[in-house]
This record gives sequence, C-alpha cells and structure tokens, in this order.
Amino acid sequence: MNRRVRRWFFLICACAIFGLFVSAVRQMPTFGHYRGPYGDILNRETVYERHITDVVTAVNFDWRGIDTLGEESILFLSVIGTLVLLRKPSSEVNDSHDENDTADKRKGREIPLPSAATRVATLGLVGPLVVFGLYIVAHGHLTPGGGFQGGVILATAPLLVYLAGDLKSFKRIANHETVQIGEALGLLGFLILGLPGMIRGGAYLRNVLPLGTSGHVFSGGMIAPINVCTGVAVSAGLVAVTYVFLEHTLETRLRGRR
Amino acid sequence: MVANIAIAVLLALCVLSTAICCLALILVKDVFNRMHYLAPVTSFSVLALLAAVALQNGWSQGTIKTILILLVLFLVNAVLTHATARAARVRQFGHWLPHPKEHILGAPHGPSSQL
Amino acid sequence: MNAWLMGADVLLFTLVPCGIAVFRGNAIERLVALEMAGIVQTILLVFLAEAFHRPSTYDLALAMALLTFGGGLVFARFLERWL
Amino acid sequence: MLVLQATILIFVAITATAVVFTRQPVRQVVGLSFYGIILGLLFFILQAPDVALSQITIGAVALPLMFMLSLAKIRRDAEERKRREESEHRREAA
Repeated sequence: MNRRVRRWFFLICACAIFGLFVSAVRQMPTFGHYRGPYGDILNRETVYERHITDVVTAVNFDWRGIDTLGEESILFLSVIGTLVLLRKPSSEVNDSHDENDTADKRKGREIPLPSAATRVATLGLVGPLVVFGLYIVAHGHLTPGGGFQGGVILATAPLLVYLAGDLKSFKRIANHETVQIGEALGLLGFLILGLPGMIRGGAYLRNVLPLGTSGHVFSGGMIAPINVCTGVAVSAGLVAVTYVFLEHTLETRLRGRR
Repeated sequence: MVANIAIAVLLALCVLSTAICCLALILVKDVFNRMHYLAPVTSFSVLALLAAVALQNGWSQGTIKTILILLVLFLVNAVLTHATARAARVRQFGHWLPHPKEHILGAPHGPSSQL
Repeated sequence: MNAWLMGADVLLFTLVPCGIAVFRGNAIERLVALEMAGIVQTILLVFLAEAFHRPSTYDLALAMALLTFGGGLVFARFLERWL
Repeated sequence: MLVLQATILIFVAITATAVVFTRQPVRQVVGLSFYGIILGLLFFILQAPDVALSQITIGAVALPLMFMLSLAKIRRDAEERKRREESEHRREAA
C-alpha cells in the first residue's frame, strides 16, 4: 500500500465518518437544553432529602453509590495491574549499573542538586497542600470536590518531596508496603460502609447516619465517611503507581549520587 | 455606587496588566527576558484582584481564599522562575553557574565552585 | 452582565498570546508560556467564581495556585536533568 | 456568558489540533498541559466545577510527571542500546 493509495483510503473513510458525525450532531438536543427528567428531580430533591449542597457529590456517593463503588474498583484494579506489570524481575536487580553512572557523569549530563531556594519553597508547600487536600476531602458534600480530587491533591504532596530532590525522604514517606495497604484499606472501607444499610434491613449502601443540618460539615450522612475512604484509596493508588514508575526509571541513575 | 466604580477600575487594572504581560510574552525574544513578565502578574494583578474581591464581598470566604492565592502565588512564583531559569541555563551550557567569560556581579566563577 | 463577567471575557483572550507562545520555540520557552497560562487561569477562575456568584468555587483557583508550582517544577526538573 | 462559551469551545478545538501537530514528545507534553488548562476552564464555564477540579488536579502535576518519567525511561533505554551496539561493534572490529 503506497502513499497515494493510503491517502485515498483515508479520505474516503474520513468522508464517511464526517457524514455519520453530521447526522449524529443534527439529532442532538440543542445546546443547553436538557431533556431528561432526572436532573430536575435531583436539583429539587437533593437539598431537602439528603441535606447536601453539592448535587454532583450526592449523585456520585448517594443516589448511585454502587456505580461509584464499581468505578473505584476499576481504579484499584488498574493500579494493581500497573504494579504487576512494572515489578522488577529478579535478574535485573543485581545488574551492573556502573556504565550508567559514568554515562550520567559525562560532561553536560551531571545531575545538579536543586538549589536551596527550590528545596525550601517546595518542602514549605507540602504542609499547606496536605491541609488543602484534607479540606477538599472533608468538604466533599458542601463544595465542588470530594474524595477523588482531594486524594489527588494529597498524593501531590509526596511527589513534591521527590521533586525537591529528596528521593530518600520520598521513599520514607511513601513506604511502598504502607501505601499498598492503605489503598486496599480504602476500598475495603467503602465495601464495609455499605453493609450497615443491609443489616438494618435496607439496600446495600443505604444511609444509616443522621443527616444533620444542610451546609454544616457534619451533614449528609454516609457521604463524608465514604469520601474519606475514596480519598485514601485514590491518593495511595497514585503514590504507588508513581513509586514503581520512579523505581523503574530513575533508580539506577541515582545510585551514583547517594 | 462609588464602590462599584472602584471595583470596575481595579478589575480593569488587573485585566490590563495581565494582558500587557501576556502580549510581552510573545513580543520579547529571549527566554530570560520573557520570565520577567511572570512577576507583575503574580504581584500587581493579583493584588488589584484582591482589593476588588474585598470591596465586593467584605470579610468573607472569597476574600480569605483570595488572600491565600495572593500569598501562594507571590511567594512561590519567584522560586518557580528561578528553577525554570536554572533549567534553561543547564540546557544551554551544561551547568548553571556563570560562564568564565560572563561577568555577573557577586556571582561565583566557573562550574567548579560550590554553592 | 456584570464587571466580573466582562473582565473574564477579556482575560480569556489574554490566553491567546500564551497559547501562541506555548506552541512555538524550544521546550523552555514553551514552559515559561505554560507557567504564565497557569497564573492567568488562576486569576480567571477567581473572576468566574465571582461572576457566577458561587463562593465555594474559589477552591478551584486556590488549587490551581498551589498546583501550578508543582507542574512547573516537574517540567523544570526533568528538562534540566534527563530530557 | 454566550461569548465565554463560544470562545472557550473554539479554543479547545484549536489547542487540541495544535497538540496533535506538535512532533517532538517533550514539547508535546507542554502543549498537552496547556490543553488541560483550557479544558478545565471549559468545564467550569459549562457549570461543572467538580469535573473542572478533577481536571485541574490531575492535569497539573500527576499527568506531566507520568509523561516525563516515561520519556526519561525511553531515552535511557535508547542510550543503553546505542552504547551496547557500539561496544559490540568495537569488539567485532578488534
């Protein structure tokens, strides 16, 4: 298949797909005009029935909590898959890496330590970032945000420690075993939180906690604990994936420095 | 009424300074010159924005969060510019300390000297 | 149409020079433009939060302000070391 | 409001095209990061702050870090292969 045939083939296929695309766009509802009934119902009922001010979080963790459990398992499984794929084969561990070290010390390829200003600013930002992440997790039912977003922000904190050039501290903060246990505990907590509803004779993940006053931190029933579990699982998963990536990529290069 | 006009003026100042700095970003050629235009946005523009938010809302959630934004951007942007400039020099010369032929006031000489 | 929305309109167009700079020149020049875009977006998010009258969405601007530094640092560290 | 929505939609289309047409991977990652910024704005302007916050947090640090680590790994492997080939070549010549 030479270049010209390929181009014609592409053009014909593109025309066909463009026709389908146009016909699909013509049948879409007009921009900004929502036709389903559920959105209006949710907008009307959420604050009164569940005492939650952020409808998206209410939908995710209350109205269709079991779907979110599925999504969380997908995340968990993909993290596990990455960890399995990137595990170190035992033959590679004791490989000689002297050549790499010398290659890194060639002219123009030295590893510069980050300057004092960068280290101080980065490490100083870790504390505020952790506090902000906890705030986002804890206020998931009041403000935009929740377990996922807050978990990602929390996972960014150890990454900043690594970026300050301190791989040793990163490994101590994000101890690989602890992180993996944390991820498993996050998913397990979500699974267990569904059980009390069944014990009380209702459906799985049914709310059993008092709903509280809408607008307060302690409101919305089960959403806050579920958010905390999600946050733990997401942040631990992200840190674990980054850890194996780092180990795979940079471990041998840094040996000369330490 | 006076407050509304003051808010509008402050917002105009904020937007104008940001726009000028963004335009300068493509008009100025050298990377090291370009980096300077990050500073006015993080100090002056955000300060005008903070004043406008405070006038609009008084002492509220938004004002407190804008103060935090100002603090973070003001303190951290200088360090970010420094890190970027260092990366640029490392890519250009292989190390970031002054070249023997460069004469920078108060800077140590050569790649061998320690910082 | 309040002043905040108008300001947001104009600020959105200041992202155009940043966008042009992001797609021109070498990696470091692009990185500087990206940092500028992050700062402009932080300001823009404050404008929009105020224009929509939703004080709780100030969180987005704060998150952006905190995380622009991390993103810029990722690029700076990797560009000076390995790439 | 309409101006904002129309403008940001056009921006998203242009930026995505520009990212695709960037050839060098490192520069492409920078462009992709900018695309993430624009996309976060689009979500916020279309009144979805939750999604916008997800986009901002993921796109700011985690995504570039993953890409940069992968690129560093690829480059290291290429260098190693080149060195091995050179040494084999030398051995054959000797």
